[in-house]
Amino acid sequence: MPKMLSKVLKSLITKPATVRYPYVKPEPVPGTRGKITFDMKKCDLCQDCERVCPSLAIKIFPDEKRIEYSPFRCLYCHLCVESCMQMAIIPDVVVGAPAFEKVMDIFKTERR
Amino acid sequence: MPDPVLSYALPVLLLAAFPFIGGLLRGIDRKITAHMQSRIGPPVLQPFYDVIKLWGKKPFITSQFQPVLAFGYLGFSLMAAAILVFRLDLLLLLFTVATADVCLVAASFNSKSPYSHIGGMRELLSVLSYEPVMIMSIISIYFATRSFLVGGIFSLAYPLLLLLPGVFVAMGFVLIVEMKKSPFDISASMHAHQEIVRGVFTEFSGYTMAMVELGHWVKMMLILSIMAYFWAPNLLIGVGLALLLFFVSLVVDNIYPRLTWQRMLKTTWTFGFTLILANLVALFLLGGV
Amino acid sequence: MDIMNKARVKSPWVLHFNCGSCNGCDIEILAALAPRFDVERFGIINIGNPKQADVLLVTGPANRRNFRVLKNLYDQMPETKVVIVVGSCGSTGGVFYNCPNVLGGVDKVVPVDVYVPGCAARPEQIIDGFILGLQKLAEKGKKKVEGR
Amino acid sequence: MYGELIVATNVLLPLIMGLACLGLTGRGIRRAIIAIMAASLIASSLLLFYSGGFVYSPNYLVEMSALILGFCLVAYFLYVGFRIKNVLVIGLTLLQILLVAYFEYSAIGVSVEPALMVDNLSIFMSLIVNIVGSMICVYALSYMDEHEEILQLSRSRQPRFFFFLLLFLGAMNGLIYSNNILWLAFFWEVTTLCCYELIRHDRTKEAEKNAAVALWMNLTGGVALSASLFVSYYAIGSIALNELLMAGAAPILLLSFAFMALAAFTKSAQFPFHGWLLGAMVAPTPVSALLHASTMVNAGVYLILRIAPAIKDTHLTWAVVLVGAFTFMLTAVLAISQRGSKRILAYSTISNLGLIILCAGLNTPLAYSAALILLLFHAISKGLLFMGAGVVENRLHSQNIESWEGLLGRFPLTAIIMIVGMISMFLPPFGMLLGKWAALEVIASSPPSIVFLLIIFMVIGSATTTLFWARWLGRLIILPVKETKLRAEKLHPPYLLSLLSLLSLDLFISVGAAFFISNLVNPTVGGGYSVQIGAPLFSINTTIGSFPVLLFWLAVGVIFIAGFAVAKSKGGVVKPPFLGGENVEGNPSAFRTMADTEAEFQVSVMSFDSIGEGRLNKYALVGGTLLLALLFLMVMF
Repeated sequence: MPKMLSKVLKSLITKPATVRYPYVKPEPVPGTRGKITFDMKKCDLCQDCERVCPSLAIKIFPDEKRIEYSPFRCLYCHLCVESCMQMAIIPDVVVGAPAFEKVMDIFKTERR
Repeated sequence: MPDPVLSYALPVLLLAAFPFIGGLLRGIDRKITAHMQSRIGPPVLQPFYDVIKLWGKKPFITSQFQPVLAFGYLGFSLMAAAILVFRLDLLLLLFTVATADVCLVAASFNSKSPYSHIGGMRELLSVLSYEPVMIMSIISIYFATRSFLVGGIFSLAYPLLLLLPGVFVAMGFVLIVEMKKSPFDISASMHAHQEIVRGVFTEFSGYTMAMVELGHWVKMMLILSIMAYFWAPNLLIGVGLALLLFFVSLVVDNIYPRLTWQRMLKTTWTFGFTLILANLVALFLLGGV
Repeated sequence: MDIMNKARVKSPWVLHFNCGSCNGCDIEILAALAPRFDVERFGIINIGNPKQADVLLVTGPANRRNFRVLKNLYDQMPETKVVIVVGSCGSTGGVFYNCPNVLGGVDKVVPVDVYVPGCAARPEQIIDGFILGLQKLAEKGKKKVEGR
Repeated sequence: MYGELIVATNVLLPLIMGLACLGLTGRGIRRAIIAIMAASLIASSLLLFYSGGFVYSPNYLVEMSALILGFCLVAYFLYVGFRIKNVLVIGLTLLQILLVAYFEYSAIGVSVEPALMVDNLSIFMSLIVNIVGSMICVYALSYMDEHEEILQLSRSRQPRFFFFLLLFLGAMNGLIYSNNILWLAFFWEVTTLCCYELIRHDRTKEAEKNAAVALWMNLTGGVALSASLFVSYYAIGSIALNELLMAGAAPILLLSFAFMALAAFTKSAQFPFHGWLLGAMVAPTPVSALLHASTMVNAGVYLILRIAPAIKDTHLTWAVVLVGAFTFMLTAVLAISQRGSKRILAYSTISNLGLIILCAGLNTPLAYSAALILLLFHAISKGLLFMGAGVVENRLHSQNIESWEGLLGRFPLTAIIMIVGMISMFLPPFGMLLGKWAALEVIASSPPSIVFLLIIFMVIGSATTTLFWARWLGRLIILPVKETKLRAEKLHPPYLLSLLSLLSLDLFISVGAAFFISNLVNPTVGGGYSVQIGAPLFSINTTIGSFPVLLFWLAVGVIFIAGFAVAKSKGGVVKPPFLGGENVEGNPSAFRTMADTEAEFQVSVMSFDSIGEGRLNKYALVGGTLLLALLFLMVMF
C-alpha cells in the first residue's frame, strides 16, 4: 500500500501520460502495415494477390479491368504486397479510416 | 435567532444546492481519480451530462414500482438533507438515510435479476457495516453536546473535532462506504466492469438511473455536511475539513483493492467501534461531558 | 432539447461485446480506455450493462452461437443508441468469411452505424470511430425530437 | 358494579363462551360466538379506557373456588408430566404444589384487599390484549377451516382450539387485573396451560415435543412466581402486589422481585428461555399470533413493567437491562441466518421484547415511555405480520421465505399487508421506529458505567434488524415480467376483517402517534414517573430530541405521490432482466445454457449460515444463564 500511495500521489502532481489524440495527431510509425493502393500502371491483373488474400478483401475482375479492395475486410497482413510480382501494390502505414458505410476502394485500368 | 432569512431561506437554498454541489464534487472526484491514474479524465461537469442524458433516454423499467422506489431513494436522501439543514434530530436523519437505502435495495430486488439481487444483498451488508458506526457517531455527538438536535453542535464552546477526533475518523469510513468507493465498493462501483455487472444499479436505466445517481450525490453531500459540522462555529474550516476527508477517501479508493463483505464488516466495525469507544472513554476521563 | 443532445454526445456510455473475436481488438479497446488514450476525456465509460449503455461496441464476427446474445443485448439498450463495430472481422466477417459457424459481419444481426476497420484496429482509429459514432448519436437524438 | 361488569366480560365471559364453543360445535354458531366475543371484548376494553381504573374484591367463595381450580390445574400438569414422561415437568409441578400448599397452610386466611386492581398500566395492556387478541380470534375462524382442510381431519378439533383461544384471552385479562399475587400466579398458570394445549394442538410428534419444552420452561416461571409470593409474604406479611411495590427495596424484597423478573423472562422468552417460543412455531398460526402479539409474551413484559418502578436505583434493574440488551442483540443477529418466515418473526419478537425489557430496566421516565410505545406498536405490527404469514403459509404450504418470491404479483392484497407490516417494524415513520428512537435516546443518556456496553448491543441489534427485514421485504416485491399487473385477490371475510382492521389500526395510530402517546402512553407512565415525553399534536419532543411525526408522514406522502407522478409521466417499457444477453424469449426467469438448453434460474436470499443457530445458540444459553445468575447476585448488593 505505501508503494501505491506514493505512486498515486506522484502521478497526481506529474503530467498525465495521456496523448490528446484527436487534437494532436501522432506521427505514423514507419514500417506499420496499413492500407494498400494499387498502382494500376504496373498491375497486370494476374490475380496472385486475390489468391493469397486470407480474407477475400481483394477482388479482381480481369474482364472489366477492375480491382475492388475492401479495407473493412482487409487483415493488413500484406501477403499481397509480398506476392505481387509487379510491385504494383503500394503499402501505406495507416489503416483505413472508420466510416458509416463499408465502401470499397475501386481501381480501374485502361492497360492491355 | 428568529431571523426568517437565516432560519428558512438559507436552509432551502442550501438544500436546493445540495445536488449541484454533489454533482460537482462527483466531477472533481472523477477528475482527481483520473489524475491519480495518470490520466486527464472527464470534464468536471461530466456527472451532469450523464444525468441529463440518462433522463432523456427511452425509459426501460422492471415494473411499475421501480421508478417509485428509485424516486424514494432520491426523495428520502433529500429529506435527510432537509433534516440536517433545518437542524432537526440527528437520529431522525439516520432513520431517513436507512429508509432511502431500503428504497434502493427494494428497487433492485424488484426485478428477478441475479446481478441486482446480489448487488442488493451486498448493499444491505454495506448498510449493516456503516449503520452501527453512524449511530455510534451520533450518540458520541450527543455526549459532546447533550442534545440529539443538530442545533446543539452550534452551541458548543469547542469545535466538535477537538472533542471527538476519533469519531471524525470513524465517519470517514462511513463516507467511503456511502460513496461506494474501494475498498468498500462490493455492492456496486460507480463505473467500469465488476463481477456482478453494476451490482445494485444493474436494473436501473434511463430516468430511474438518473434519480438514483442524484440520490447518491445528495447522500454523499449529506455525510460530507455532517463532517463539516465538526467545526460548526466556523463552517468554512468545516468545509475544508470535509473536503480533506473527501480527498483522503479518493486516495484510499485508489490504493486499496476491494474487500469481501466479511472483511468489510470486520474492518468498519473494529476500526469504527474502537475509534469511537476510545474517543468516548477519553472524553469521559477528561471530564469533557 | 439542445442541452439534451449535447449531454447525449458528451456522455456516451459503452457496452463492449466480444462476439467471438480473437481478442486483438478487445485489447486495443482496453488500450483506448487506459491512461495513454483515456477516452474518459470524452465521458466514455465502459459500463458493461446494456440497460445504461448508449454505444454498443462489438468486436468479432457474428456467429450462429451468439448472434442471439448480440441481438438481445441490442434490444436491451434503450434508445438513443448507436452500434460501432471494431475490426475487420466485425465489419464483414474478415478472415472468418467462410467458416461454417460464422454468419459474417455484425450488420447481419443488428443495424451497424459505424465501421472501424483494422486488424486489430488501433486505439486512434477507435477514437476516430467514436467521433463518427457521436455524430450519428446527435443525428438520432435530433430525429427523435423532430419525430415527436 | 362497573368493575364487576368489566371483570365479568373480560375474564369470565371468555371462559363461558369458550365452554360454549366446546359444546356447540356448529360452524355458524362458532362464528357467532367469536363475533360476539370480539365485539364485547373490544367494547369493554374501550369502556375501561374511557372510564378509568377500578378496584374489585370478589367474595370469599370466588377466592376459594379459584384456589381449588388452581390446584386442579397443577394436578393436571402433574398428569401431563406423567403422560409425556417428562421429569422436568413432574419435578417443577411437584415443587409448585409443595410451595403453594405450604403457603396456604402457613398463611391460612390471608386475604388481599383488593384482589383485583385496575390501573392505567392494566388498562393499557387490556387494550392491547383485547383488541389485537379478538382480531386474531376472528382471523382464526378462516385459518382453522383452511388448516383442517389441509390436514384432512376426519373430526374437527376446532371447538377445543377455540376454547383454549378464548380462555387464553380471559386468563390474560385476569392476569393484568390481579393485585393478589396468588391470583396472578393462578392466571399465569392458566396461560401456561392454554399455551401448552395450543402448541400441541396438531398432535404431531414435533408439536408434542415443543409443547413439552414450552410447558417446563413456563412452569419454571410459575415456580419462580410462587417463590416470589413466598418471599414477599415472609418479608412484608402480605401478598398484595401494590403493597409489595410500595414497600421499598430491601434485599429480601429484591429477591422477590428477582423471582418475578425470572418468571417474566420465561414468559417473554428471554435468553436462556428463548427455546419455547421458537418451538411454538409448530402450532397453527393464530396461536403464534396470539402468543407473540397479544398474550403470552406480553405477560412477561407486563410483569417487568409492573415491578420496574419498585426496583428503580437498585442493582437488580441493571441485571434486567443486561438480559434485555443481550437478548435484543443476539436474537437480531440470529434472525439474519433464518429462512423460515415464522422463525424470523419469532426471533424478531424475542428481540423486540428484549428491547422493551431493556427500556423498562433502564427505569427512567423516558425509558418507560419508550417501553410502552414499543409494546403498543409491536403488538399491532406483529399481530398483522403473523396473520399475513399464516395466510401465505396456507397457500404456499411452505414457511420458507424463498417461496415467498414475487408474492406481490401472486397475492397482491396479502403481500401489501405484509409489506406494510414489515415496514412498520423497521422503517420510520411507523411507531416501532418511534419507540426505537426513544430507546436510543434513553440508552445514550444512561449512566456511564453501562452506556458503552448498551450502545454496542443496541447498534448491532438495530443494524441487523434492518438487514433481516429488508432482505425478506426484497423477496416479496420481486416481480417477474410476466406478472407486472396486479390482479385482484379474494380473501375470506374473517381474514379480510381482521387483516384490514389491524392494518388500518397500525396506520392510524402511527399517523396519530403524537395524539396516542399523549393520551394513551403518558397517563400510563404518569403512574410511576414524571412524564418526560411531550407530545404536541404534530411532534413528539423529549428534552434532548424531537420527532415530528406528522411532518414526517407528510413528507413520506409527498415523496410517494411525487414518485408515482414521475413514474406516471415518464412511464416506461417493462423489460426482462439483464442476464448477460442469454435471455429466453417469453420467459424472463430462464436463460440459455452453454449447451443451448433453456434453464430456469432462481434468485435466493443470502444465507448467513456461518453465524447461524448452531454457532450462536450456545452463547445464548451460556450468556443467558450467566445473566440470570447475575440477576440473583445483584439481589445481595
